[in-house]
Amino acid sequence: MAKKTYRQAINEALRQEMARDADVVIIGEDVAGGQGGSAGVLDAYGGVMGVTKGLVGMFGPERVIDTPISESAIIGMAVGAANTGLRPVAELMFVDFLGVCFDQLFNQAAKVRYMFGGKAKTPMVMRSMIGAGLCAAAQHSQTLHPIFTHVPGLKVVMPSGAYDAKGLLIEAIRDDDPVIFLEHKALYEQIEEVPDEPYMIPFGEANIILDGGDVTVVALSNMVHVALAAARSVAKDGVRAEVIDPRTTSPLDEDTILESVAKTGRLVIVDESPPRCSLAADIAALAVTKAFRDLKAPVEMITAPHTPVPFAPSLERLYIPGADAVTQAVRRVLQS
Amino acid sequence: MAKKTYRQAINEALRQEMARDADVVIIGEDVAGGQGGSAGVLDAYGGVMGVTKGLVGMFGPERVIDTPISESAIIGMAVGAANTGLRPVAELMFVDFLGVCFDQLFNQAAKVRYMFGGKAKTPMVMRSMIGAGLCAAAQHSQTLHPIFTHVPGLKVVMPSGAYDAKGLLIEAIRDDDPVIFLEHKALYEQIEEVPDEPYMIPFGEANIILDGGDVTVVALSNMVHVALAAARSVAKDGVRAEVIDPRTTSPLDEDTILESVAKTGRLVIVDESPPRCSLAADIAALAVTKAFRDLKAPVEMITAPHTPVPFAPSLERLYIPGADAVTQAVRRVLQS
Amino acid sequence: MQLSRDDLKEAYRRMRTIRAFEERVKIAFESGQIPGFVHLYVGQEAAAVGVCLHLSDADAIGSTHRGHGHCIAKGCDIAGMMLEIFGRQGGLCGGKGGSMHIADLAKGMLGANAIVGGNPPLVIGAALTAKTKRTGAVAVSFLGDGASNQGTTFEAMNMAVVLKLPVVFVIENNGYGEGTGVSYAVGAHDIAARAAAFGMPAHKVDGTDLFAVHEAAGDAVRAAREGRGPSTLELHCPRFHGHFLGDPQAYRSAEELQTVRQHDPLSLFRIKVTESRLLDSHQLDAIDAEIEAMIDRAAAAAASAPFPSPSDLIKDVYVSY
Amino acid sequence: MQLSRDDLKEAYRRMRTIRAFEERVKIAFESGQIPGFVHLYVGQEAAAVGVCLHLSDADAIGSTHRGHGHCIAKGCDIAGMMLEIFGRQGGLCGGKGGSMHIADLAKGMLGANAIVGGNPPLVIGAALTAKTKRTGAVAVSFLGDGASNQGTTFEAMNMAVVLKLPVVFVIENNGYGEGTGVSYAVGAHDIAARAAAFGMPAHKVDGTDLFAVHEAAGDAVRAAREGRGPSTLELHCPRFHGHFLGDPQAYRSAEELQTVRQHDPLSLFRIKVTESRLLDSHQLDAIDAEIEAMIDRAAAAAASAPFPSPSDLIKDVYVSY
Ligand SMILES: Cc1ncc(C[n+]2csc(CCOP(=O)(O)OP(=O)(O)O)c2C)c(N)n1
Ligand SMILES: Cc1ncc(C[n+]2csc(CCOP(=O)(O)OP(=O)(O)O)c2C)c(N)n1
Ligand SMILES: [Mg+2]
Ligand SMILES: [Mg+2]
Repeated sequence: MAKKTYRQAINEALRQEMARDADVVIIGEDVAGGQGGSAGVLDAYGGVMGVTKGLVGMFGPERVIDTPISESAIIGMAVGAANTGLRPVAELMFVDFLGVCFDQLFNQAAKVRYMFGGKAKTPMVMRSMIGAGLCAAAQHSQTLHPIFTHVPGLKVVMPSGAYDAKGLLIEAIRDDDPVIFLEHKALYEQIEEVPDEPYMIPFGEANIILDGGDVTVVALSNMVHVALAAARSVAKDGVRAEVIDPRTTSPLDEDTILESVAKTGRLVIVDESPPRCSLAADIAALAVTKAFRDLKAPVEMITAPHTPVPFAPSLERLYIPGADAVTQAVRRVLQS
Repeated sequence: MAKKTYRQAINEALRQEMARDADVVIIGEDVAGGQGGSAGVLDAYGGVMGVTKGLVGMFGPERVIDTPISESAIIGMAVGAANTGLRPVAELMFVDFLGVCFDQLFNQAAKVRYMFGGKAKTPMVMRSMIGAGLCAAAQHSQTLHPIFTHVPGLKVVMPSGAYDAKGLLIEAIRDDDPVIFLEHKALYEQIEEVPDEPYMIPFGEANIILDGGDVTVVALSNMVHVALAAARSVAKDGVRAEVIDPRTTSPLDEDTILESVAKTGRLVIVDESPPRCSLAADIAALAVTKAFRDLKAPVEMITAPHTPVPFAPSLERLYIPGADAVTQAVRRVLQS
Repeated sequence: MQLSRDDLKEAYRRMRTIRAFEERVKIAFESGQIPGFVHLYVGQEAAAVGVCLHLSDADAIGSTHRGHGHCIAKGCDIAGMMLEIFGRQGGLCGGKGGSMHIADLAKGMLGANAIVGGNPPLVIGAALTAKTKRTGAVAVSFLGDGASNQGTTFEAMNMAVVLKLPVVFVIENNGYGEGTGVSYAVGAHDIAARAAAFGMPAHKVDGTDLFAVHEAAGDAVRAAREGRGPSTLELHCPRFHGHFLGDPQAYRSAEELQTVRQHDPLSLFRIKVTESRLLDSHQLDAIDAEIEAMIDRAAAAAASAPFPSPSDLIKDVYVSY
Repeated sequence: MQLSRDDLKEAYRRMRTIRAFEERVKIAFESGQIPGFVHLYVGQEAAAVGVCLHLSDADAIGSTHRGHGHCIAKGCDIAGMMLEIFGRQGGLCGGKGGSMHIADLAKGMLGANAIVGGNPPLVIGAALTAKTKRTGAVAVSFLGDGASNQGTTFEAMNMAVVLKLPVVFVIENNGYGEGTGVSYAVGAHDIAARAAAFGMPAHKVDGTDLFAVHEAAGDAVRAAREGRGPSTLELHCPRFHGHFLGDPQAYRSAEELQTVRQHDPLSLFRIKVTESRLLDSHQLDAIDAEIEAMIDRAAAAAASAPFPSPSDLIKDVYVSY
């Protein structure tokens, strides 16, 4: 087993699945790069973050398909291709671009199976990049996972590290439903042990990253690392936090969260999106509807504020939920 | 004071505001109707539900602007016009069409003020039609208010009756921020006393429709009527439900809800959208984060299921939260 | 491409089926048997049929809110369609889709679509499958003049040209998008020329003339099948009825409505084939009678079929969850 | 429209300011002083300036991720821009927008826009304001060749024609959208013709030639102002640098990069005005020096300005909430 970055893990999952199944194709802007360029080479980008680098060389431009800047056509094409026999992996470069292609996801991909009485399936993956941290400002730093999670018919995956990224992406590609696979842009350099061979991580199974009996901390994607930092910090005071990474928000592993809350009676949720109708609210609602008698203290939601993402680093740092805020929330629920 | 339908109340608000302020224009598909038709008449539709009927005759086609079927251009044009001195009321015929114009709302309208450091404003209203009940199936029956509510920078209004519709729409038109005004298609024939003169209902002020000390029931838009039916039904058993209609989801009148929960200790939320990352979850989260000590029972969320909206009337009836389900939830929280 | 006598009978059979189906749907809707919104295809029969005669089940089509005609032309089961529109068990989509969402993927019918401009991106996806798997199949996007102004349509056209996909865009110009005339909504007043500017052959054809449609579609489908990329057909074929059932059509003059009826694709077809003695009236009348009976049976069966059962509500959201 | 000597000086001043600004931004970015993404406008100066010379503060423009040039051409404050790009207090947007979201509505600069194809719908809105209020103002949408494939752009073009809005679409064809060539991404290989098919005049112009741009833009702006509706200009103006700062440009050949430098709009301008003796080198050199000093001051001020204060985080989401 070798150490690999999150980027490499995703690349490897794509490579192995494309080698295994000729129906897997990649569609997106500059997923190869260089089409129509004067240098006459492809793979000039391999995705704007280099995630699909090398794949066009292995599988050719008919399977690593560069497109014009037309996201509705990109995503819709993936949906229609999935309905008719391919297993496309479409890339929405930044999740913030959702607004120019949302119909093809929420009214088409998510609904065809139900509307057609179970007679269609849409085995596609939409990979996209989420999150703040690179000062990319309001239109390139959102997470938007609550919007996807709200939509029945979509599955939503948010890997927090390289190991999960590979296993969840292979699962996503082999899954017969439309899967939104959200990669956090601050995680591409994250390194973990990642097996060379293909493996799958089932959806709806949370990862208990840290065992603990005093307080339950639920976090996804990059926030898992914030939660862990907070857990380490309170550990110095002898507080044992249980850190749970649901890994997928739809389906959500309610049982693992509820079992933990049954044990700890205390729940802190860390979520990078703004708070209203958010995943943090969703999990808080889960607790108060299904684990009310277990709760010993108010649930705490540590989220971004109800604002767009600011550009200036001094503000962006404040926007992103931080370990200090989580630490304080943990202390509050313990004192309560 | 005369009795007017929800449709008439909205029409009257538009008419009075257009008469008062020459900067108010209406933009949308068939908001007049008949442009380019062989009959050579306008006002052939007055909106697909007749809500804008008569306005083109009063204000002319330069202020009641029919458009091609190009929602991104419609909404974006309203945003740009609002940034430069008009107060447009754009119509998205069904809220389900959000997917083809979402960018102009969530990345442009909602964010310009913040991104530009407070140096721009976007005094526009997007009117749209929500909800199930007419067997319009999966792509014409959604509510989607949780998506709007999630987005910082938008205000979201959901009138439950004719009186509120007029007052909230006038407020929306005079408001300097982008307002999403959601009309429930099952309510257009709803009748209430509506004053002839213009009046405004401020955002973020809930309406306590029914006073009661036993249980708090929060509902919006068409669900208010479902909640009231349930309240009447439990009243027979001597249960006094407090029915709260927040009227706007963003801003949300947290205080009124929290005060009621402080009094009743019991909370039932009725919401027509699917449950995940929904407004029901949002309000449940509000209770468990800010009123935990007041709660005496688990919060109950009565929502649509995590499915698209089915076509068949037998299924659509089951999809929409009903008074029976709310009644049972009220009983459960009282027994708990 | 010549049409044999059998082809002609088949063409007429499909057109007549559409007509009879729609007329029955109208009656059923007006008597309260059909819930929701219904958009009739009457007047446009030659468009769907003229195109679909070139297609097999392996080829895909994408359709619109006005989709009954496309379904029938593509071979969807009539009884299943009627059940679906009535919202009953046994409907092509189990009663969960309704008029605006009929689909039958086994027949290559990718679905009606209630989002104007919703299908072109999906249809180029079907074309991508054909191209990638080298199946020789083609994909056809049926859309309206109104839909031709939707950004998704333009994107799909450009994408199809860039990737040289085997696709045909069939724009049925019936004069209106709801109550707005095409002469207002299409700034350039020329839909075909706009499509051509995206880099593909594009032709205007009389969409009420089965023969003209068939010939033009033959060329376009052949080009797609042979790897020569996409094309567009703009078919002129006014609708007889309102936008949806219940539309009073205040935007159309009495004269226009009269003229429209003079271009009835079925009458025009009947005159052509009988005058040229390719088919005789008896043959056509026999087809009419046969279809009438079939539609009767379908409507009666639909009216008495059970509604979906409560357990269907939460079924088939996902393959697995 | 003739350019007076003063006009020429002004044109040069703006182009030179853009060039100097961008070169300074590049240095600052590479030394780590500027966070986020930065897209340089170098090579395209004549486009923004040639168009904006026709505009006053009452006219509106919409811009893109590559927006510094448009801001400067439209008269935005240089110090405020630099502060903004550095993410500092006193920036045009208080440090909350950054390079991809600079705006100054008082100058008619509606904002850079980080969504490709995001501005055309907004810009037709500004044009609608002008038309409705009869202000005589025009609105200009600057966009790239890549953005010309976005559905929002097509919709805005059609809408502008339908409503006869006073708008000019200026498509800066710099050869690439990120690492994808326009010859691949635009199926028809002809952006102007595609725009023309929407029903408006559309012309291709050498975007490195200030005089050519100025003349073509003059016609288009005049038509808009006089109520004759929209037009499109496709300006050819290759970018000197990569898509964003840090782009190794593997997709461009060494030859191409060399040729591009031979079409430097500033050098071309200098040669033309000096050879024709409209201006002399000393005058131009003096402008260069003056601008260099101004940029020095702006960059130094930006580098030492305070960052926004924590309380700014939650300010200005709404006018009232
Ligand atoms: C995105 C979207 N916008 C608007 C509508 C409402 N709508 C339904 S059909 C229609 C008119 C469509 O016109 P056209 O494409 O010409 O098709 P036709 O009805 O004439 O067959 C409109 C506006 C919709 N369903 N989807
Ligand atoms: C909707 C959307 N899609 C993709 C991107 C990513 N992106 C940013 S700039 C760019 C290329 C734009 O090309 P062009 O319009 O030619 O402008 P240029 O960069 O050449 O100035 C892309 C793909 C984006 N910002 N927004
Ligand atoms: Mg039409
Ligand atoms: Mg470009």
